Amino acid sequence: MEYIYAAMLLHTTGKEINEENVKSVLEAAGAEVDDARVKALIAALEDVDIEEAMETTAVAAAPAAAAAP
Amino acid sequence: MEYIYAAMLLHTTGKEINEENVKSVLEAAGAEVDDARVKALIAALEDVDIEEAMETTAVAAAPAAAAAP
Amino acid sequence: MEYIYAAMLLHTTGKEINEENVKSVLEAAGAEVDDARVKALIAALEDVDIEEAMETTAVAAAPAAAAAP
Amino acid sequence: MEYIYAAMLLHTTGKEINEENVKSVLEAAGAEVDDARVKALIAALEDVDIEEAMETTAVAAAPAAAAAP
Amino acid sequence: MEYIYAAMLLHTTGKEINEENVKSVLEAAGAEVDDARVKALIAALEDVDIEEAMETTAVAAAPAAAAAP
Amino acid sequence: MEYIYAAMLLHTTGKEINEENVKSVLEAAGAEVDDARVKALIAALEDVDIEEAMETTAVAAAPAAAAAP
Amino acid sequence: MAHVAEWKKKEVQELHDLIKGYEVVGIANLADIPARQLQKMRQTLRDSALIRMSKKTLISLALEKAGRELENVDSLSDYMEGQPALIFTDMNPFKLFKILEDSKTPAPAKPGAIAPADIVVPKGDTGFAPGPILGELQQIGIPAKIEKGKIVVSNDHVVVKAGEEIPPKVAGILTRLDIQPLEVGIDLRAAYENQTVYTADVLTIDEEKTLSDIQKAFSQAFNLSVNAVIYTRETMPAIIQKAASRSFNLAYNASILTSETTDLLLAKAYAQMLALAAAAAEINDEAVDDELKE
Repeated sequence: MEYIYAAMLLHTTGKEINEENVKSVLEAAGAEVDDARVKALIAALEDVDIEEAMETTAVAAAPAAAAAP
Repeated sequence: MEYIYAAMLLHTTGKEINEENVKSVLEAAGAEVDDARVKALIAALEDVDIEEAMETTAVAAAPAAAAAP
Repeated sequence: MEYIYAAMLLHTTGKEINEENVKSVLEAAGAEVDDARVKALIAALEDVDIEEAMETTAVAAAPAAAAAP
Repeated sequence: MEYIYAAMLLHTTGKEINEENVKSVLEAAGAEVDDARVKALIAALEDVDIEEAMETTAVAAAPAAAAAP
Repeated sequence: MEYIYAAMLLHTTGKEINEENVKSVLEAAGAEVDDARVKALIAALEDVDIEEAMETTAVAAAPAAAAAP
Repeated sequence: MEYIYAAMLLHTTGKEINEENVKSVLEAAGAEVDDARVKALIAALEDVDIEEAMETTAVAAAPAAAAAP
Repeated sequence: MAHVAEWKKKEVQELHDLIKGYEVVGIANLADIPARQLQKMRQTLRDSALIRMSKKTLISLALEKAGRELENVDSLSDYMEGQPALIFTDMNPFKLFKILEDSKTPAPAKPGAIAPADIVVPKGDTGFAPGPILGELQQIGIPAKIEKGKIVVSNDHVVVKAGEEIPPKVAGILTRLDIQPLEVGIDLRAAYENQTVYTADVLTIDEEKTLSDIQKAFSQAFNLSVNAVIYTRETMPAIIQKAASRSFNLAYNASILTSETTDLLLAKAYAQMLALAAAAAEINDEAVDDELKE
């Protein structure tokens, strides 16, 4: 998930989510960086409205299932 | 929120969540760092179980399956 | 609600919720203090367990439930 | 939480939420004041509609409940 | 099952779901192709809103499951 | 999702989910293939039991039907 | 002033000294409080409040005399009713009022008395065998009927509204139904504390409201802390959870395979396949192989 957190970090501070930024954040956090996954992350996010995707509750995400007990 | 993502990033990579690390991650993202907020973040994180708080997402998914039969 | 906030503030700092403390907090916040309401608040709070009231508040309950696997 | 109640108190009495006021309210309530956290509070509240932030339920209400028949 | 996935794959890439395309995808995936089944599937899918059909799935199922007990 | 469908297709036909097979299926479906995403897919699926993941849905899907009034 | 009995002068003086000797002076109505209950109240309030019954005239004289020094205390005499008594205490007047209210006990209906709250005859079996009482119940509007040999009230019915007088017939029925709508005890009408007079309505505390206000304040603080991302130890888990679920949503909705989303994304694809297969099968049975139908 560290790739996602890096993307969220950049998004929240209004920075561009590109290979260079993602890599520098991950390195600063001490993660080994897999170039393929960085590229894949960026490609996957290309045509995604991040704000909307963050807001749309995924399947049984967050407290949804927690309501069960 | 970016301070939180920095903390979660460090948590995932296993690095200590201290002022220095949080700052370096934020600076790597090119964000200006408000020292006060970093200090406040660290103070508030003191006896908080980050694993558990982050866990709610994945855990939430599991009971859906477990609770079902 | 400022009278209630003053009481909650004192509760959080662990100070006794008495007329004097409530008054000094309200004055520090720039409110004109109605003695009757302070006295009424103190009397009403006598058999209210604030800690328990907070626990049973819906909002707080949710994350607790969410955190419980 | 005392910093939050101090802010809500000042908000209700219409006083400006600045370092000086927050500090005087906290001191009146007998809290030791952490300058960093006061600054962090002020910074965080800068472009926040306090009224709205207080009323918007923070924890996403369980969408499952909504989806349930 | 593989026939359905082939159709979903073509749907996502925006290619027409016709016998030729379905066959080529299945062959690329190393499956032996039963022409009759391909024809039947294509005919059936003609008056199915694939997007909608796919959506009435896990996304709706899981939270409902969560709410079930 | 096309990368995932390709993987599920190969899983169903029993073919190995490797770069070559994923690429050929995607190309047959007319998608431009992003090597990074193929690599990322393979890496992500490395220690994943697809059968088991599918069960998570099967179980989740079933009660949905049961729960429906 | 005509020759005033010595003991009266002494009584007024004593009351006057008491009025000046305590922070708070209350005026109460002790009419129809049973002696035993009054005695018990004196007991419970022994070291926190002093109850002194007296004649109306003597009380107002004492209040008037004290009024020369204690501004406005004399206005307490406007609240004298029934069998008046002065209550002396250093306790917060609201607290005094609450203690006195909490110690009131239910009492049977008295014709002409004012109902403190709506008097309700509850639904259910009255325990009476069929007889003339059925007519009496119906006469005052109570929906009563005979069921399995018993007189039963078919649903809750308000016989007297709050603040209204209890008619004699209704009072009789209520007593026979063993419903005690009145309250009896020390009825504090008003209390004086440094120049301010607090009347009974002001002194009434709504505990439920206070409790719900506390809970409202807490959730407001909780919301503000999470929404404005102000870190506090108590709300940190919620803030992290918000960040975690938003990250999870992004990964899931953008179909990015990560340690947490891979299983679910595979499951999603599988479920979509099942749904599509079902839709196709509905239209044309051969479209789907038997293995899938299972």
